[in-house]
Amino acid sequence: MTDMSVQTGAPRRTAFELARRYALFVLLAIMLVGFWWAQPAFINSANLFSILQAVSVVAILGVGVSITMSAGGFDLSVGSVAASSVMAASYAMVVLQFGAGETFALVLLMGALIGLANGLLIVKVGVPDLLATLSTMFLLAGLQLIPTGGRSITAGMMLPDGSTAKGAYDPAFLILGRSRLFDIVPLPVVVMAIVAVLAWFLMERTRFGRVFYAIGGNETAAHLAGAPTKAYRLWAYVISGTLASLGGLIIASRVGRGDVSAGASLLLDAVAASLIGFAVLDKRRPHVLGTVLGAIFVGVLLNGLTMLNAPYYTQDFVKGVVLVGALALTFGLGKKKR
Amino acid sequence: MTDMSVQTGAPRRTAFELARRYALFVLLAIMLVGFWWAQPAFINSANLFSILQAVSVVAILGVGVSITMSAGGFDLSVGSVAASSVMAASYAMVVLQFGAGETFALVLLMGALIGLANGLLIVKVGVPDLLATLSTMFLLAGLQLIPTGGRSITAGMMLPDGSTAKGAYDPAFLILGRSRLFDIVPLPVVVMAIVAVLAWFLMERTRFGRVFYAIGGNETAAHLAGAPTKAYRLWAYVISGTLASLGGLIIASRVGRGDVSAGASLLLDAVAASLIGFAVLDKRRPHVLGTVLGAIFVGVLLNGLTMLNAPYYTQDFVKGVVLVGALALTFGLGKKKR
Amino acid sequence: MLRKGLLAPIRANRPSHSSKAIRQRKTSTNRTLTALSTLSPSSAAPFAVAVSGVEKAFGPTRALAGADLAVRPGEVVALMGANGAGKSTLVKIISGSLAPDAGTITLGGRTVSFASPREAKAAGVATVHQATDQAGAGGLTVAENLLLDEFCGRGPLFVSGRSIRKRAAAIAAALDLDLPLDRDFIDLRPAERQLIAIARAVAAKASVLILDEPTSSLSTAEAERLFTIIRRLAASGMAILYISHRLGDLAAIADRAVVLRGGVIVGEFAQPIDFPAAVTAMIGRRLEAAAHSGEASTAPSILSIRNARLVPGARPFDLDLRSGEVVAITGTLGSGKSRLLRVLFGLTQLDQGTVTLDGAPWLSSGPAASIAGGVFMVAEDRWASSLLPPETPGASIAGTIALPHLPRWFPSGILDTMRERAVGNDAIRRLGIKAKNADDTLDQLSGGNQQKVVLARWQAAPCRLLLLDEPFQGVDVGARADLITAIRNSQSASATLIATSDTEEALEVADRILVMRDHSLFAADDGHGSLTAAIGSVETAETRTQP
Amino acid sequence: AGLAGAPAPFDQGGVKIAVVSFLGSGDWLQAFEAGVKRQSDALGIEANISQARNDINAQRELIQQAINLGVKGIIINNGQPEALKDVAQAALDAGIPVVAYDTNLDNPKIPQVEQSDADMARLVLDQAVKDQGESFDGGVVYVAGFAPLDRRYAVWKEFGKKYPGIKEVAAWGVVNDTVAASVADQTKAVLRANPTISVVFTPWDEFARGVKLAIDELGVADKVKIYGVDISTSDIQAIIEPSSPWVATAATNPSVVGEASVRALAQLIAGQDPGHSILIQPTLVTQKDLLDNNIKTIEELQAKFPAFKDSDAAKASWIPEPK
Ligand SMILES: Nc1ncnc2c1ncn2[C@@H]1O[C@H](COP(=O)(O)OP(=O)(O)OP(=O)(O)O)[C@@H](O)[C@H]1O
Ligand SMILES: Nc1ncnc2c1ncn2[C@@H]1O[C@H](COP(=O)(O)OP(=O)(O)OP(=O)(O)O)[C@@H](O)[C@H]1O
Ligand SMILES: [Mg+2]
Ligand SMILES: [Mg+2]
Repeated sequence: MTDMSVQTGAPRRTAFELARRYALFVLLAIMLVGFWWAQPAFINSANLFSILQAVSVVAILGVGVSITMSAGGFDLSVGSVAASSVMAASYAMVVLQFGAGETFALVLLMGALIGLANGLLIVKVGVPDLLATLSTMFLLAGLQLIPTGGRSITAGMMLPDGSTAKGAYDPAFLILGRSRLFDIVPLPVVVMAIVAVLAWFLMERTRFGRVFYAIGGNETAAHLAGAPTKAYRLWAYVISGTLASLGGLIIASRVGRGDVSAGASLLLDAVAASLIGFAVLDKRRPHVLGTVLGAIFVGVLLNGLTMLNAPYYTQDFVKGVVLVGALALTFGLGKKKR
Repeated sequence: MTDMSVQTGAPRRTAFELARRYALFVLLAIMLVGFWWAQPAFINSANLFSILQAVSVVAILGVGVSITMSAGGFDLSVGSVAASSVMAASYAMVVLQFGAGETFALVLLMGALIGLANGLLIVKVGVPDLLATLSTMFLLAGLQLIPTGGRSITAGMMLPDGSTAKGAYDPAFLILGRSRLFDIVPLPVVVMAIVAVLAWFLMERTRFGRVFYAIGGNETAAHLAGAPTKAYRLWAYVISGTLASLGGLIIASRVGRGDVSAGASLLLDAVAASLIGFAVLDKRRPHVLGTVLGAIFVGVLLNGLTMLNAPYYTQDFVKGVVLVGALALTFGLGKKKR
Repeated sequence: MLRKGLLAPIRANRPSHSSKAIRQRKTSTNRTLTALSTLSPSSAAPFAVAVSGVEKAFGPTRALAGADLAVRPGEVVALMGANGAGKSTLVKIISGSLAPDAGTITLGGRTVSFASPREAKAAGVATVHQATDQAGAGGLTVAENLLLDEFCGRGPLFVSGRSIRKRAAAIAAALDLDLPLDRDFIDLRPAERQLIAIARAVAAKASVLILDEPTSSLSTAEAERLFTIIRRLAASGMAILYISHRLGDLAAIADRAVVLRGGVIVGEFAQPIDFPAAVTAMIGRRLEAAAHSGEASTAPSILSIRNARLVPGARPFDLDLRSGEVVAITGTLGSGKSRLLRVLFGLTQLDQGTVTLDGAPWLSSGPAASIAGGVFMVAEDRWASSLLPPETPGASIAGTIALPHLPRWFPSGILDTMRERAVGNDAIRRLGIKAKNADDTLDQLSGGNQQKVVLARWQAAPCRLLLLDEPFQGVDVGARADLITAIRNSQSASATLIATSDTEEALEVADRILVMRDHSLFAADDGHGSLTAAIGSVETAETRTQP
Repeated sequence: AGLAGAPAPFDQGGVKIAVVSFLGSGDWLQAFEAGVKRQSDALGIEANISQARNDINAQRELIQQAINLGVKGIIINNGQPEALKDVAQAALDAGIPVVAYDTNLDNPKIPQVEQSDADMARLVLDQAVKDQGESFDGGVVYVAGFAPLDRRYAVWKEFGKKYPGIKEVAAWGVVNDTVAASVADQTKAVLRANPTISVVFTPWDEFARGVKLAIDELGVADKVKIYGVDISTSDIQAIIEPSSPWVATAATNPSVVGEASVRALAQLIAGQDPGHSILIQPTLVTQKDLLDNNIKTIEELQAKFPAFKDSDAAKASWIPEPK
């Protein structure tokens, strides 16, 4: 069997393939330089960290979304889990007078449990992923408002029963959203980095990640190869729910009050980040690095445009145009022939 | 080959299977009776038509979504296509002083072209469906605001160049949204019915429909069987875009102005409708009848809850609970054992 | 019908078109069609289909390097070649789903160039592709799948459930197929999928019919039925190109055999076809008879099944597997072979009875438990059971092999891709998998090579009981012999249970052969029988199922 | 349970009205609805409260539904005239009186309750001129398409014309799930790019919170001041924080708006004329006021600013005070 075909050792990459792999990096670099040129204040480190801070929540939620996507699912509930977590954290401190630590634990637990509920609905009851998480989304959007009768939660608020809330945001809780490491790096950015590195390691460097992807690729095959597929899919949702509630904690600790929202735009931004991630490194699949880069990409764009005083409505448009451009570049370049 | 397997002529149905098939119908009936009992005004025909009118736009968009889903895609841009159509229709009449007919043609054409652009991005450039339509979504969200500088469009509005718009909504245009057939059936309901019947016929009674489903089931197989799969997928997006712009026209003719906020939640509602449709008749796939029924299901629920004076946040919650219940019932009952 | 052993001279019971002996050619780069036609001077009719100088490269891999081939109307041509020789690539080019890099295709004398399968279909080329996962679309019923070509082509515009059922039933009846018309295609077993693919191609009423390993999961009876149809179609003037690694199939129907190797035609064999020579041309060496004792084993029993009933109402049976033994189960389609294997692997339960493994009761809760307990299974449908989409991490040869062994190889959880690659490269070398390296994804491999990877996966770790369901689907005769030797050598301390619908294959690989019928096992020999006895037993079993 | 001495149908009790809001959530709406409930309870009215959640089409449906329900009167809270005129007319045709808050339905039969967004903006911007002088670099947070914001923004533009020294250096804004956080991110970028900005006008308290967050994070509270609109308990807390950049806000009391709307509708139902225009006067609240009076919540504000607590609008002798 030596005469079979001509073999070359390492895969040679054509220029097209290279361009496809790094298209988003190059675009990002162009954007950075362009904004710098147009507005020198753009490039100072404080602003760059502001950008990272601004995208941290979306990136964290996006990582969760991309993990569920890897396992062949889709978590539509991340936005409302994050929104509910903001309310839950506020409620815990302002109404129940919990401390920062307890609030943290409680909210993360809540996120994990919601993820578990999603997962059970999907793997045990057999509801399709999109459908199950969509229901959860609606359910949470309403549920989070019931304890306070639709009011947002702040210290001294009136409760539905007419009494006044006695608690307040624990100052220790606000550290997460408002302080900086070494006086430079905002803590949310540190959290995002930790989440990203851990998730990347899990998904790309451990056998668990391999199994997540295998399940997403062909669940039957993964099952026959001995993977406990149901447990993995459950875990994917638990991770996603926990990350979403972590995102909610960051929002709460930054804003310092429990604001009412359904989380729809958080969901879309998180999904956008993980979808843009498909194009990063030409992987054509969800992955952690791509998701984080996708979130940063959009963040840089929005920050730069705001600095250049572009009206808010052009921002969405430019976001769309740049997305289409980046995608056309990544996916269109040197496409495989039939 | 005679002993291959035991065949029965017509498939026999167990009680579980029957329950699964008609679970949503039964739930709907229970809801109708329950609301009737709690609030007799609920059941009068004017209110029932109000419900149908309220869901007509979501149902039309949902049909588009379900057709793209049948063909293995997903159209995230329907909401923003509808919203842009509201703006475009208003702009055409108020600023460009077009008549009702021209406006109609223009907006439907616009919808079809956006669908075409989506389709080309997907089948020609090779961008994943979700990604392409998400970009379009962002792009349109910004684009629709640019001609008027982010303002809503009303007769006599100031244009960005300082002049005043001379046109106004054509009264003929408003007929679509505001008049009734035989003084009973609101025209949007008629339009919804026509769209539903045509789409149902296309998808269930012509070979085109079967090819759409085949492509969704296994694109390679359909391609090998001789289907021009790319053309079909393109058409799915064109249909979806056109239907979305039709939905936008109905909204425009109802609200009589180009409102920036119109249609914000349409996407999620349309997706919800077609996902709930999965459970109808136990098809476990997107289908037209199910989508329309899904939209009506949610419409009845919301109308009834409003009549019973439930606070808005309990509405979302109840929507979520009923969804989860309906799904658990449909998918959980008599599940297939491995 | 009687099917002989692999190396026995095989002759079809039909008049031969040519009395010429073997003609072997080393290369065909400048071979012309006229030269080809000299092979069969008796028929001067124009070719129904002819390709010449066809080339196709996938990156650095040259799948076809100037292949020439021609089939006359009414002729059945067998296309032979080792795994990865380029057969399927040629099929895909003729059927319009791949574009050639060079070369011409003529159909009835007219040069054609198909831009899509649609055009090829319209021009009268019907194809059964090798991959059964592309035989139909899930979400549609069997009836709808039978009519898929009509839907996708120019069938009647309006359809209804009733009309579909009626027309589909007609198609199935024409081929004497008994298919569950209302079942979702996704729930079908590979054999049924294959039957649907065949039915669709035959119903297309084409002038050229290409069958790429159509019988790989069919049993002898179904294959025989297919041959009858093929003969009838050929008699009606259809040109048929038939690809198979089952030499018995080829012997039964081929008028002529063409051997492809390294992307070029290296040999042509007219009637009577000398298969041993063809195989030598195909794999580049002589094939030795696989030697195995067939003697009763006295080794300790590994698996014993007592009073087992697979499904309610079936006759209970016993089964013992001894260490080092290779036992084959054969039987018709749907007789329950796969079911037995699935039971042992923990995917379904016995209706009644006990299973003991190494003396302890064996009741697996699922694949994870089975694998941990040393019971491995190669499932029958590699596309559904083993292949991952190419963009998935772990879709490479190395990753595919490693997947079930990850917990054992990497107990800490951290992957060591070097180790995976080493195992992958070892498999490539050992099984002669035609691939650049262990990083190649499986979609780039030919069907037989994919199957070898799937087999290699379960040889990568020691086991107690190896369950192989149709393990040699699409694997060429040379590789099959290598694989069997490998199984015999490496599995000396374990038992192997093979479910195969191919009797020839069973005879070749097994120490013992059992026949499954109506979900019950019948011993083809009672511990001291010979292979001949086995054949006899198989045959009586088969005749008994077809009264 | 009728109301003794009240005109029909209130003497019988069991009057049902519908309150259809354009908004979907937020503290303003909550307070408005609380006011509606209080006054309704006092009058023995059963109020069916629904929200269109920023969807004008849904608002039409809800009004239509109220007509179907056969209520005795409808309060329309915000919304777009073009979308609502014909359904409002349909309600009148069905004999159901309508009161509109903050949306000009241009119908002599429909009394208008107004809080005058323009007055609010003017109040607070006058304060800005008083504090910062007639020339400064200003920024404004604004998103078009929300009627009250449009009206408040128009006043800002007016001020720009009136005082040539006041320049709009930048305008930004976004409305999404996390308005405060997102506006904070934008504001940081804007303030970095335009360090000369000393005044930010925020026509919505949600925006003000975002800007405050950004100013705090950048540590420029001594240089940039916020002039806002609206007030709530959490707004008060934000204003009275030590060295808070948010120095003044103008607002009406949403509860009072709700109460006055119900009173006006009750008069219509009873066949009386509340007048065509019912105006609720806004109040200017400065940081100094709050600190000096030690006000920490909206309730304390009401106690200490009687003008904020109540309005004489649409009162009648037979209408009891809300409890
Ligand atoms: N999509 C692809 N990308 C890369 N290489 C490919 C692709 N398809 C086929 N090849 C390569 O082309 C060669 C010929 O493959 P082909 O499928 O034609 O073989 P075959 O003769 O049908 O073999 P088998 O008997 O195993 O089915 C193989 O080396 C295979 O690896
Ligand atoms: N997915 C399925 N759904 C329903 N019935 C099935 C399914 N798979 C197998 N069966 C039934 O179980 C019986 C045994 O099938 P099994 O696959 O074990 O047979 P087999 O001997 O392996 O046949 P094959 O040659 O087709 O692989 C058949 O009667 C078949 O109809
Ligand atoms: Mg092949
Ligand atoms: Mg089988």
